[in-house]
Formats: sequence, C-alpha cells, structure tokens
Amino acid sequence: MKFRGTVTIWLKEGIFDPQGAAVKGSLETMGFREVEKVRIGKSIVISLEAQGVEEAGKMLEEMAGKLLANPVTEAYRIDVEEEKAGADR
Amino acid sequence: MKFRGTVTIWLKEGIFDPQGAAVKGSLETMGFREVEKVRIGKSIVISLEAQGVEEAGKMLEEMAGKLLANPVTEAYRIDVEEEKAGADR
Amino acid sequence: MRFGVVVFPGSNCDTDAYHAIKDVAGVQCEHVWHTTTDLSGFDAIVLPGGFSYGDYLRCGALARFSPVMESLYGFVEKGRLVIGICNGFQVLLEAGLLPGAMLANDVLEFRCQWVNLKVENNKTPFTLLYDPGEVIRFPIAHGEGNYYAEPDVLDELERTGRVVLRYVDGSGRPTREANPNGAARNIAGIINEKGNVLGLMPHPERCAESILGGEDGRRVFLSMIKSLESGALASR
Amino acid sequence: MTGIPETASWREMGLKDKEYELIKERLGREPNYTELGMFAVLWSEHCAYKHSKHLLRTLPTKGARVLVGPGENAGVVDIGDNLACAFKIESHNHPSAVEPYQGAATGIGGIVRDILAMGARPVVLLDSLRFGPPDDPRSRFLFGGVVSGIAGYGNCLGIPTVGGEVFFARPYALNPLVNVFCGGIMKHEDLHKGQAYGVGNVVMVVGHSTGRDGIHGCTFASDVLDEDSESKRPNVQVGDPFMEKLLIEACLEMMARGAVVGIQDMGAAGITSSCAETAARAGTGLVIDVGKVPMREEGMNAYEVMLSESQERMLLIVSPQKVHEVKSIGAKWGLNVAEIGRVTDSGKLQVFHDGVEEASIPVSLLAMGSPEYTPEAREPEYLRETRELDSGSVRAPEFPEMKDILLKLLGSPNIASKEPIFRQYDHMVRTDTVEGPGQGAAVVRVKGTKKGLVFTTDCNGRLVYLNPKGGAAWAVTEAALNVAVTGAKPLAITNCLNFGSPENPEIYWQLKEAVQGMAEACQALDTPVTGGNVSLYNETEGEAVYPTPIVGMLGLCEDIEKRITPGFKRSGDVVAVLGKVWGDTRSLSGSEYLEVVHGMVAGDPREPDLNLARGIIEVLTEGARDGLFGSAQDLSEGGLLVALAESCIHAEDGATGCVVSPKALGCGGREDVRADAMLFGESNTAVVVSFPEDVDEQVAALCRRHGVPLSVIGRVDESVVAVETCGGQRVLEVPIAEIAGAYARGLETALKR
Ligand SMILES: Nc1ncnc2c1ncn2[C@@H]1O[C@H](COP(=O)(O)OP(=O)(O)O)[C@@H](O)[C@H]1O
Ligand SMILES: [Mg+2]
Repeated sequence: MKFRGTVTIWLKEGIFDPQGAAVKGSLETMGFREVEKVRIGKSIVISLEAQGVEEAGKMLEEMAGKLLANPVTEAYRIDVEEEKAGADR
Repeated sequence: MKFRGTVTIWLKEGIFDPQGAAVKGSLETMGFREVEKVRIGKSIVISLEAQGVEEAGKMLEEMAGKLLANPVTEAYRIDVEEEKAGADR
Repeated sequence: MRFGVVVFPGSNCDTDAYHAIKDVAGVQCEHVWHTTTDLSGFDAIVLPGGFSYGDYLRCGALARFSPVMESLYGFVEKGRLVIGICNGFQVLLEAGLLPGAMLANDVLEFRCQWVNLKVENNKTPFTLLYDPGEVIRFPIAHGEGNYYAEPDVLDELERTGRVVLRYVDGSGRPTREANPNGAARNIAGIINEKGNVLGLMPHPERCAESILGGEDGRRVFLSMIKSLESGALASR
Repeated sequence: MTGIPETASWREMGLKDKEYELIKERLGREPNYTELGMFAVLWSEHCAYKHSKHLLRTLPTKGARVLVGPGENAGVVDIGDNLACAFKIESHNHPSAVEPYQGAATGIGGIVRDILAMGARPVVLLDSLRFGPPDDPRSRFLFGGVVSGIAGYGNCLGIPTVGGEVFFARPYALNPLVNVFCGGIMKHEDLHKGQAYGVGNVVMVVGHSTGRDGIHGCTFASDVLDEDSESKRPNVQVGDPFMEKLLIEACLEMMARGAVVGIQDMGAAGITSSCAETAARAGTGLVIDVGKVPMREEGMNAYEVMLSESQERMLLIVSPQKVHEVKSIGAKWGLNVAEIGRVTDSGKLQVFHDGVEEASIPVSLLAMGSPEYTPEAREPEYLRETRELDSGSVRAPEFPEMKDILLKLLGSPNIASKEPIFRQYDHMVRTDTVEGPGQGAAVVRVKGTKKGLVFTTDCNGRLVYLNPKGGAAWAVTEAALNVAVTGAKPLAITNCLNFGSPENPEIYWQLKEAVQGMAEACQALDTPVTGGNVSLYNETEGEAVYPTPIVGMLGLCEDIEKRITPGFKRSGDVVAVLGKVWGDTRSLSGSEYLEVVHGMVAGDPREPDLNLARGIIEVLTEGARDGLFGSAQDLSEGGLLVALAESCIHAEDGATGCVVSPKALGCGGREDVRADAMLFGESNTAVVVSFPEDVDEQVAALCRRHGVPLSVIGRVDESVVAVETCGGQRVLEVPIAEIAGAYARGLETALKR
C-alpha cells in the first residue's frame, strides 16, 4: 500500500525564529496589524510503500528522529494518510 | 477571537525540487528504499486576531497570495483553526 | 606527522585547508575521500568548509551518515586531533561530537566578512600559540553560524573553558554589534571535553598568508603541529 | 515520423512565417512537430544571433594571446607559464525578471558550465546587475531575489564572487539585467572544445536527469516581456548547485584522464543545441536515442526531451574505449551518466524514440542555417533633445553647497558601497582573492606563480543611452582603466549586449553604434573580444532598457606583490591626475551629479580619448613595475571629487584625507571651466594617483614619455577632503567620517526607503 506522510518541523518553543519575526514585520508593514506571531517550519511530504499505516508511521518516525529534524533545536509532528491513486497536489 | 492559520507552501507540480531529491537520496542511503518521492515545503503558522474564522481565512489568503508564496513557482494551502488558550506547540 | 583533510562531495574549502597545512604550515597533508573508513595513518583530521552534501536539509545533517564519520568517532576516542571549520563545525555538531546546534544567521543572510575574535582559551592544542585573551582577525563565510545550545549547556561550556573563540569588537568586548550571526554568547568556536575536537565557524585557512589580508589563522595549524610534536596528546 | 504541424504552431514557437518557409525549402519537406520545435529554439535570437551576427563580425577578435576566440563556449587567453584563462559573460535577464532567485541562480550555473566546457576549472564569478530605482517595491523584490540567488548558487559551488557592479535607473524597472561572468584557469594542454569528432564515438549525458522544465526557455528569452510573462511558468528552471559542484569535479576528472573527445554544456535549448553545435563544429552527424536519456518525469516525448532546459547537464563525446572510465568517474561523484547516441558521418542530427525516427535534420541547417537580419537603423528622436545640454539650465552650485552634493553623491546607490551585496557572496573561498569586491577590479592570484589575474565588469548605460558609440567605447575604456589602476595590463574582453527590440529602428541604431564604439575602443586598447552574449528584447510595452553593452575584462598582473590599490598610503604623498579633466559643461553630460542633483539625464557625453587612455595604461603598468605609485583610482561615476573621496575611504590609517586645488588642472583663465564640472564631471579620461614626493621627477618623466598630461593637484592629508581655489582659499572641507558614513550607508538606506 502507498502512504503519504507529512513531517512538519518547527523550531522548539523558546528558540528565537528570526525568519518568522521578519515575516511578521513585513506583514505588519503590509497593514496586517492583527498578526501576533509567525513561526516558520518545514513541511516534508514523503510518499512511501508500507504494509499498513502503522508500519508507515514507524518508518516516518525513524526518518524524522534520525535525519529530518535536529533534536537540539527542532520539534516535529507526523501525519500519515493512505495515498489515493491519482491524487496529487 | 484568536485564530491559528497554517499556510503550507510547496513548489508547483512540474517544478524540480532539488531539496526533496537530495533528502530522498539520503533516506535511500540510510536504507529506506520504500521512499518513492520527497517534496519539501514550508509550513508557516500565523497567530492572529479576527472576528471569525471567515475573516481570518480571508486575511491569510491575502497574506499568502501577496507575500508568503511566490505565485510563479509555488502553490499553497491554508488551514485555520480557533486558537485554544494555552495550547501551544 | 600527517594531516588529513576530509573531502565530502560538496566540500569546497578542502583545497584551501590542504594548501594552508601543506604549503604554508609545511607538514604532510592528504585529502581523505568521504568513503574512507581507515584513518589510522593520520595524526590530525580537518573537516573543511563547504556544503558537504548540498546541505539542503540542514547544514551537516547528511554528512553525518558518511562512512568516514564512523571511523572518526574512534579517531576522536584515541585522542587524535580533529578540527571542524565552518561546515566542518556543523558536521561535528550534527554528529554529536560537540554539543549544540546551528541556526540560520539572525540577519537571515549569508555573511562573508572579516570578524574580530577573542582567544578565550589558549590552553588547547589548537590555540597554544596565541596569547590569552588575544584579539585576532579571521574571515567568516556562512549562512548558518548562529550557535545554539540550552542555557545549562552554555554555562557548562563557559565554566569548563570550552568556549575557545568569541566574536568581539576591536577592543575585545563581546558586543551585540560584533556578533555577525546571533550566536549564543557570541560563541565562534568550542572544544570538546577531552580537548581534542575543535569546531569553529571562522576560517583560519583563509588568513594564513599576509597576501590574503591577514595571517592570524596560521597559528591554529602551527599550534596543532606543535602540540602533536610535543606528544602532549599521546601521553594523555 | 509523427506529428503534423498545426498551421500556426511555428508562430507560437516564435518562428516567423518567412523562417518557416525557409525551413521547408532547405529541408525539402514539412518539418514535423519535434523538428519544428528544434528549429524554433536554435533559430531563436538567443541562440542564432539573427540580428547581431553581422555586427559582431566587426569586432576585433585576434591577438597574440588569444588561444580561442568567439564561437566556442568561452574565449581562452594565454597568461604565460603554460597557463590560460577561459572567461565569458552571459545574460539571464528574462528568467530573472520572472523569478529573480532562480533566474539568477541558473544564470550562474550556465556560465560556469561554459567555462568548464573549455576544460578550465572555474575560479571566479562576477555579477553585473541593473535594476529600477531602489525605492520601487518591484525593483527591491527583484534586487533581493537576484542577489540571494547568486549567493545561494555561487557560494555552494565554492567559486568566489570577486566583483561586479550594480546600477539603478528607471528604464530597468520592468526589465532588470542580470549578467554573470565566470573565469577559469587551465594548463594549455587541458583545452577542450565542444566538437563531436570521430565517427563511432559515443554521445553521453552526464549530470541531472531531464525533466519538463524550461522548455522553450530561449524562445522566451528572445521575446519582449508582457503581462503573460509571469504565467510562463514552465520556463522557470530550478538550480541545484550541489549537483553542479559534482558535475564540475566529475567533468574535470574525466578530462584530466583524457577520456573526453568533446564536451559542451547544455544551456539554452538543451540537448538539441548541444548536439547540433558539437556536430556542426566538427562537420559530423549524431544519432541519438531519446529513450536513453535519464528522465525525471514519466511519459516524456521526444519533443520534450530535446527541448528541455533542465539544469546541470553536460554533453560528452567519448571514444568507446573510455566509456567505462567515464561511467566510473560519474559513479564516484554520484552522477547519472548515460550513453545516448553515436557520432556519425551523416551530417544530420537524427533523433529516435522507441525505434521511431522523430527528427532528422542537417546539423549545419540547424546550427548555422538561420537567416540573418539587417534591420533598418534610425537615429533616435530622443537624442535631439538630450544632446542639447544648455549650461544655463544647470545652475552652478556655490561652494558651500558642494559638501552636501558630495555626500549626496557618495550616498547615491550607484556610487555608495556595494557591501550589502557582496557580503552575501563568498568572495574568499579558494584563498586566491587578493583584492576582492569593494574597491575596484578584483585581483586573484595564480598559485605557483607570481602572477595575478584581474577581472572587472563595466558599463554605464546612461552614457550609452546619450551617446551609444561613445558610451560603448567608455565601457571598454573604463574596464581597461579599472584593470590598469591595479598595475595590470588589460588583455582581452568578453561582452554582453543588452538592448531592447532590434526590430525597432531606433534600438537597432543604438546597437549598431554601440558595437562600432566597442570595436574601435578594443582595437585602440589592444583588447580583443574573445566571446560574449547578446540579449535583445529587453523591453516591456515599448519601454526599453538603457542600451547596456557590458564589458567583462581580463587583465594580467605580472607581479602580484607590486599591485596598486585605490587607497592613499602615506600622509604627505603627492596627489595628481593622469590624463585630462575637462571641467566644462559638456563633461557633466550623463553624469550621476546631473541626475541626482539636477534631476536630468541629458547631454552629449564626449567619447573617451583612446590614445590618452592607452598612454595612461602604459604609465600605470610601468609605474607599478617600478613601484612608483602609492595609489591609483580611475574617474567614473561622480567624477574627480568622488574618486578622491574613495581613495580616502580605502586609505591606510593616517592617510585618510587630502587637500586639493584644481587650479593645476587649468582653471585659471579658462572661461568654460566651472567648479561643479571640474569636481563632478564624468566623461574624463583620467586617473587619480598618489606617490611619494621623491619620485616626482620619475613620474613626470614617465608621463612625458607616454604623452600623458600629469597635473599635481594636492597632498594626502590626515582626515578631511578639502578643496582650495586658485587663490589658495579653502572653499570646501568635508570630514572623512561623514564621507565614509555616507558611502557606507547609502545603498542600505536607499533600499529601506
Ligand atoms: N553586484 C556586485 N557584486 C559584487 N561586487 C560588486 C557588485 N557591485 C559592485 N561591486 C564591487 O564594489 C566595488 C565598487 O564597484 P564600482 O563602483 O562599480 O567600481 P568601479 O567604479 O571601480 O568599477 C567593486 O570592487 C565591485 O567589484
Ligand atoms: Mg564602475
């Protein structure tokens, strides 16, 4: 079966995110004064073959823990869904 | 009311994603042969004040269209949810 | 005495380090391809600057999985010298040979410029030819040199004299303006507990000859040579 | 054969009806769709130089040091010691207007592969940029994207970006110019060419897989920008600098092992142009199988594979015995290496896919058969107005105003420090950058010799606009003087001709005049043209860019320890001008002063005095050899006072000021001389130098020998720039701190406004 996993990675709370701050600044100059906070993360979409959703999740967890995120500075979340044939963004 | 919008941005289909290709390569060398495709995008989380979910969505749409995404190369998706007090990643 | 300069496919300061060690400092030096697994013939290893594997995910993240890194752990165990410059520093952090991590420069730009550094600890094999507290000039060239570690880790580094180099102004003060990338406590270079692995963002190999605008960097390599000659490490 | 062309498809592909007829006639039949696509890209202006070829032929290309002139991927010049330098400049204007980061990044990728294709290791990059005013948001966006794109790509390659230029002016607002220059070094015997020799030899592709990106990119580059340009999404190519780095190392290793018969980068028009050009140069043919090309997307057809402009690919011609070696080197660097065809004696490029012949075209017809156009040329209307610069209309400022004027000029984005740009570029990697960006031409040492290579790019489009012939000659002269003030000898140039649509007679006239001016200057200064690039159709809705013939020059410094730098060295040194400062209203033509202070782009700039420039170059190179000069700085934007200020800004501690009295330049008695023209006029063939008093006589003798006027104008002093009148009265005094501040902050301030 084919799965699509999304690993979303952010800087941990408490670590200053200069890029987020810069975007917040530009949004403010554009007139969006309602913005309170901006954080910028990575979204890594991985299509993979696995026996079931659990196995897919386990593999993604390992990829994220070992390679995709740096545990010192980053936190991540994993979402898995079965890939519908032909569906593609 | 406070809302948390997530703007997820990818390179449009058909545009080569060297970052994704490089990560796919490393996942393979690490032994993950089941990976078929990797695409890397940005996930921008914006906390903002708005009257309701619709207004929040409209504002986010404008931010994404005008600043956050590059319309020439990128496509985006917007998700909005009400921010629960104290909930924070 | 033999130095080895590791060559990852995307290294681009490998020949510069090689030149500084072999032609300027005048000791034997060889390139070490990243698939090499035997480092036994070397006394010191340089992880040079560059973009090891393109660094598309995070600087140094992919290099950690290369074969040469496996043998580097043993090399470090044995007390031999390892210096990671710029991208090499990032690789050492990702590999866990030094504590902490690198974030993007707070200016959100790549920065290539000269900086002033203070030698905070000259009792290391990499800095023994500098005066204590000496202010020196090195170039930097990086987009991610914003050193980060948890406060207790930073305190521990400070307490044990493991902050070796710090960004300072001309008179030696670690001011905000003197910090080119937002690094915690203006940290530019740190050493491991054992004292044989140094990571630094500035490039000593780019300032080893006066024609390049300064030669403060040469003493890093000369210090390493001197400490290897004196066998100080072997006897540890 | 598959696919019958639809009636209008050649037009959509950018071919004219006449051209389609010509193709049919020469082919003896209707081309099919794939063939038509191949013709469309190779016969595009970008690839075929339809409107410029006959003009380019008038440029001097021969010289004792020229090893390879125009026609190959890059020019190659002998630098002695059995070494040679390959160098070339290339435009990426259209892609950068649409997607600035990737446009600029892939521009770097392309020019680097051109140098690599000659067998040289690429060792320096320069960037020559033009944008609209920095207070315009679109221009700022383009500027930010372009600069970070160059940084992102170049830094990763480990090739230092050692210099360049940037100029901001309204006509570039919708059509920015992004020209990138690369230089490489090789031994003479390492020279390679893009030639497909040897029937039976194997055709290989190395590097990235081929995708659907950038199909018809060069047709796009040969079109005017319009509202649709933003939606021309398939033309956006994404650069992968890491792949390029691998490609450089792998190809150099393959060539060093003698495994490569011919090599060519895949730039515009991808496989089609690289195959057609290599075969045409060798007088051979090629047969290739599209199915063997590594593809990154499924279901690509022959048309798409042949026209793809996927980046980071090279075409190799390899003898069958060496195929294995080439593959193993590719594997070492983790690259795709595929055999896609053979060299034949058919004189044709034959393309097969799944056993079906998809195209069969004589290579000479494809690569060299496009028509040439000599359109009508007409002197532009606007010149009638701009030439009339009435001195009465420019109010002469009083001396007390001059301080503000000087600070304003130093802070003008066109003059101010470009550090906000070049600090983003790694300009020190390779540890050969002896003089990097920031104060003049770049000086790069050649390890193992005493030599240095000197690189600069120059062109003031405003001067070219006002006087196309003179302005183009200025571009050459300024480059040559930039080289010479380091003490080096100018050797040769590459150029990039950035103009609007040649189908507009006025634009074509600009082009024609500019080429003539460039030719005359290159002839006079003995700097042959070894290659270049033409970028036309830089216009939007009839608004063309300033005509901008950018010159990239190579110079040779025989002894790098004896180089001269622009900063004053010792307090008390004599400050003098080599050459001639006119000091009259005409010399204000097209000056930064006239635009920034008086809001005018007008006048009829004088042409450079080429004989005088030649003499100045001799004086500087000889003077450098004998160690006479403490500093040298040529006059360009901002004129004499700005040149003096720059010599102060870049000075050694304790020598950061000067006191001058322009009387020695001849103000006494001449009525047409006015102070603002003397201090800020630009079309002067002149250089500011400083030297110790005790070599005064030697310098004077040297200048006499070369017929160069020498005017002592003052002294290096502590920390002000001061001007005294003929009567010795101090009329202007600006502290160096204010000068340095205005210069340092100008660009950043302008970008934030
Ligand atoms: N876009 C750029 N990239 C890199 N360096 C630049 C750029 N623009 C200007 N520079 C550098 O800034 C210095 C001043 O530029 P410019 O005023 O054009 O010099 P010059 O008048 O000597 O040609 C030069 O050293 C030049 O190489
Ligand atoms: Mg200039």
